[in-house]
Amino acid sequence: MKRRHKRIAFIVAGLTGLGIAAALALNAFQDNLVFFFSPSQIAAKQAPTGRTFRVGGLVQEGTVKRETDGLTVKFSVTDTAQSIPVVYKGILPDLFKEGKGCVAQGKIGADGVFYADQVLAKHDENYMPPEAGQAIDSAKAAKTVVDN
Amino acid sequence: MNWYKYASPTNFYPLAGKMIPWFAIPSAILFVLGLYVGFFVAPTDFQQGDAYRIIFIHVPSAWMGMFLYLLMAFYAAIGWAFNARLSSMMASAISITGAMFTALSLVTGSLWGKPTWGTYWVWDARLTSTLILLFLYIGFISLQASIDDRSRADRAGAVLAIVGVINVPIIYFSVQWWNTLHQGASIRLLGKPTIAPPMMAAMLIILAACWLYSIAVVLVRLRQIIVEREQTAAWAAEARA
Amino acid sequence: MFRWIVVRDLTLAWKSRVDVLSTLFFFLIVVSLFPLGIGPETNLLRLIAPGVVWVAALLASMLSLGRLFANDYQDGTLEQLLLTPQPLYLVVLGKVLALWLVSGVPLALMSPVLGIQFGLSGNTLFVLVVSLLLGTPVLALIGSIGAALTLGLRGGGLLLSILVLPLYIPVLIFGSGAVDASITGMGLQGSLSLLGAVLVLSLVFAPWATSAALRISLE
Amino acid sequence: MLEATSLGCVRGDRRLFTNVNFALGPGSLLQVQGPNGSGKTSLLRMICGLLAPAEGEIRWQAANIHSLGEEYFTSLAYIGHRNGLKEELTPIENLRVASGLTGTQLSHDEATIVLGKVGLAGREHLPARILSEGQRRRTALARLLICKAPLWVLDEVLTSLDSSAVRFVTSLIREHTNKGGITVVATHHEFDLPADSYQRLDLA
Repeated sequence: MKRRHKRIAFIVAGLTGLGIAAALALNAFQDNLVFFFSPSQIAAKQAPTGRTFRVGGLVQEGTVKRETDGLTVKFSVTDTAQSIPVVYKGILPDLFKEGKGCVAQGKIGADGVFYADQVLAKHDENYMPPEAGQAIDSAKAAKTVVDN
Repeated sequence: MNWYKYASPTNFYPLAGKMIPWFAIPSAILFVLGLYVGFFVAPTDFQQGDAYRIIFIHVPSAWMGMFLYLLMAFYAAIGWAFNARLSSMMASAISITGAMFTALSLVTGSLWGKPTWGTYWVWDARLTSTLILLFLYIGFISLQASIDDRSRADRAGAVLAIVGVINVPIIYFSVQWWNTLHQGASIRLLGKPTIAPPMMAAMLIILAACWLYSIAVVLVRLRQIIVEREQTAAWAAEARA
Repeated sequence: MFRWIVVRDLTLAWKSRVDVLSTLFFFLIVVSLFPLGIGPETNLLRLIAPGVVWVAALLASMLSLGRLFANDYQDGTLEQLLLTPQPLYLVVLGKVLALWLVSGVPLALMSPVLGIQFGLSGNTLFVLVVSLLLGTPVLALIGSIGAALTLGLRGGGLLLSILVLPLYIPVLIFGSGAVDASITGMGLQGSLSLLGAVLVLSLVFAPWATSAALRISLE
Repeated sequence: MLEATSLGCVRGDRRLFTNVNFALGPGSLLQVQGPNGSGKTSLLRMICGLLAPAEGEIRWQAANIHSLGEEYFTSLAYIGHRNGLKEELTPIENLRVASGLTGTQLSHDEATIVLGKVGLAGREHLPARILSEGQRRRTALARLLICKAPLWVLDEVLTSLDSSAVRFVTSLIREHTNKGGITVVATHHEFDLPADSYQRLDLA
């Protein structure tokens, strides 16, 4: 083979390799290589049972209840389609609020409740002054009312 | 004016010396201005209160960590392909500043993570890949340090730097490809930024300050490297004296 | 010609089989230390098994890299290999293939024995072997870049680990992720696909980078 | 035809030589001489393409050797300071591997015959590690007998050889030159060759 032909063969082989790699990677992204699972995935039994994993989603509005000991908190995590009840004993991060994102790490009990040993707040990439934030929140609330 | 003249380290040395104050002074001014805007003009955030203000250091330093890696790999590659010594020296000079910014972004990130997320560190894709970036910088620096022959050190560093470039897009897109604890980008190439204008202004001013600072520091380090490597040349001995 | 490189390196590995075996013993010992240190908590052992086996595989692969070019460099045969009338890419690929055959493959085949110590089930043992068979060639390929860059340097072994271990992290994540997914009965297709993608990518790029590094180190 | 124009060599901070020129037609020999550290080995490695020249270029059949890539290596046989033998392998195995790597098959019997010619009869089944330095050198030189490369680059090949082996190697080189081959050799040994095909290069 001439050197030029060899070089072309190498380039073709290289591009084929890149194509295969891209196809494999895309295939993988449809699968669950994730930092946390969504409540829908848990409902579909795609999350591991009997061991620690993370669940992520929004803290469902109106579900956060503190026990009388002042430490234990119960709330639900939702991805709007499904939700899962979570029990957590400990200090919550400041940004933990109803309607905001959170990631809880723990195990699912036999009763279907997620017993968390760590709760992290996941905030979004929106940064704005409080007035603007309130305006958007109230707009959302108004929209929810209208939708209902 | 013949620009090629300045591709030679000997000729670049005095030019670099003249350029340094032109970057260092504006950098200092912009830092002060940016921090003032960031801490006194920009409003508190509707969710995070004042804790978000670390963004003004965190985001520019994270960007610099990634940009400087690409820049370092670019200069190293040019130095290797065209046997341009000044370009290779530039790569070595950039590496330390890049490593510093990457470390700074990791530290400020974990200081930010504690009050907002509730933890200093998680092994999500963004954080892990940024840590790998720091390791790549350290690998580049230690590889160059342990090779005595300068020309081999330059080219070996170039190979390593080019191999590591694959990590930069992974860091950048990790928050889109995987669900991570880390939030997405607030300032995107396409689409509206999701950050209020005064906050963005402070961030961009500090980013500009970081760029100018990097240029100034890299030039200082470049001059040191030039003197070190051109030891045999008479002019370098004079410059040192 | 490609065949000759593989045959040559396999013959040499056979002649110095003590070196080859010591890497495998290293793997065996490191993995066996964990159940001894942690105690007979079966659930805990099963939990850490993927990580432990994979980290040990990473370290064993890294140790085996010393043999890849260093001996050839010292006796001058590496120069001769650089002067053979075929692309250096293929020379490197042949040497890496031979290294993988004597280090990665036996390591993968040995892993079920170790997995049993950690109480892994039959299906998971199979996934462990598959993930190691997909992952160890990547370790050899990426490692060859580091081995070529640090050729003949003082403190080369330590430097090699600084250069190579960070680049091994994706393989560790996807490899142990696949085994982990199998233990918890989850889809392991994602991890294995990504491992495959990394393998193909490193097959394309690593020998090229290693060739460049060899030319630089031998100049 | 091997040509070099205004070659320069820099190693580390030191400039070893500048402006080295030569042109070697078929059937000629270039003897490179000079004190230790004058760049003899560097020049030979440049001719092999192992070392990129700091200045100037080397052309083989009018093409820059860098652009020829691995095709150039079909025309080249190099024996360096180090013998390029695997200590663990026997001379026969070493020779067969070396020829396999250049793309030619060498049978066990052919290898035995070649090793007999360089004076290793009876030793061809011992591992190279237990051979004497001279015998290892002879094994390395046996490579020249099995390759068809027109260009030989030999670095200090005559060291640690006894007088009969030196005679053998010099006759080998003369034969190669007579057949139209080109030889570049770094040595202080004088060769008995006609003046028109014998060039000397002194790297002072």
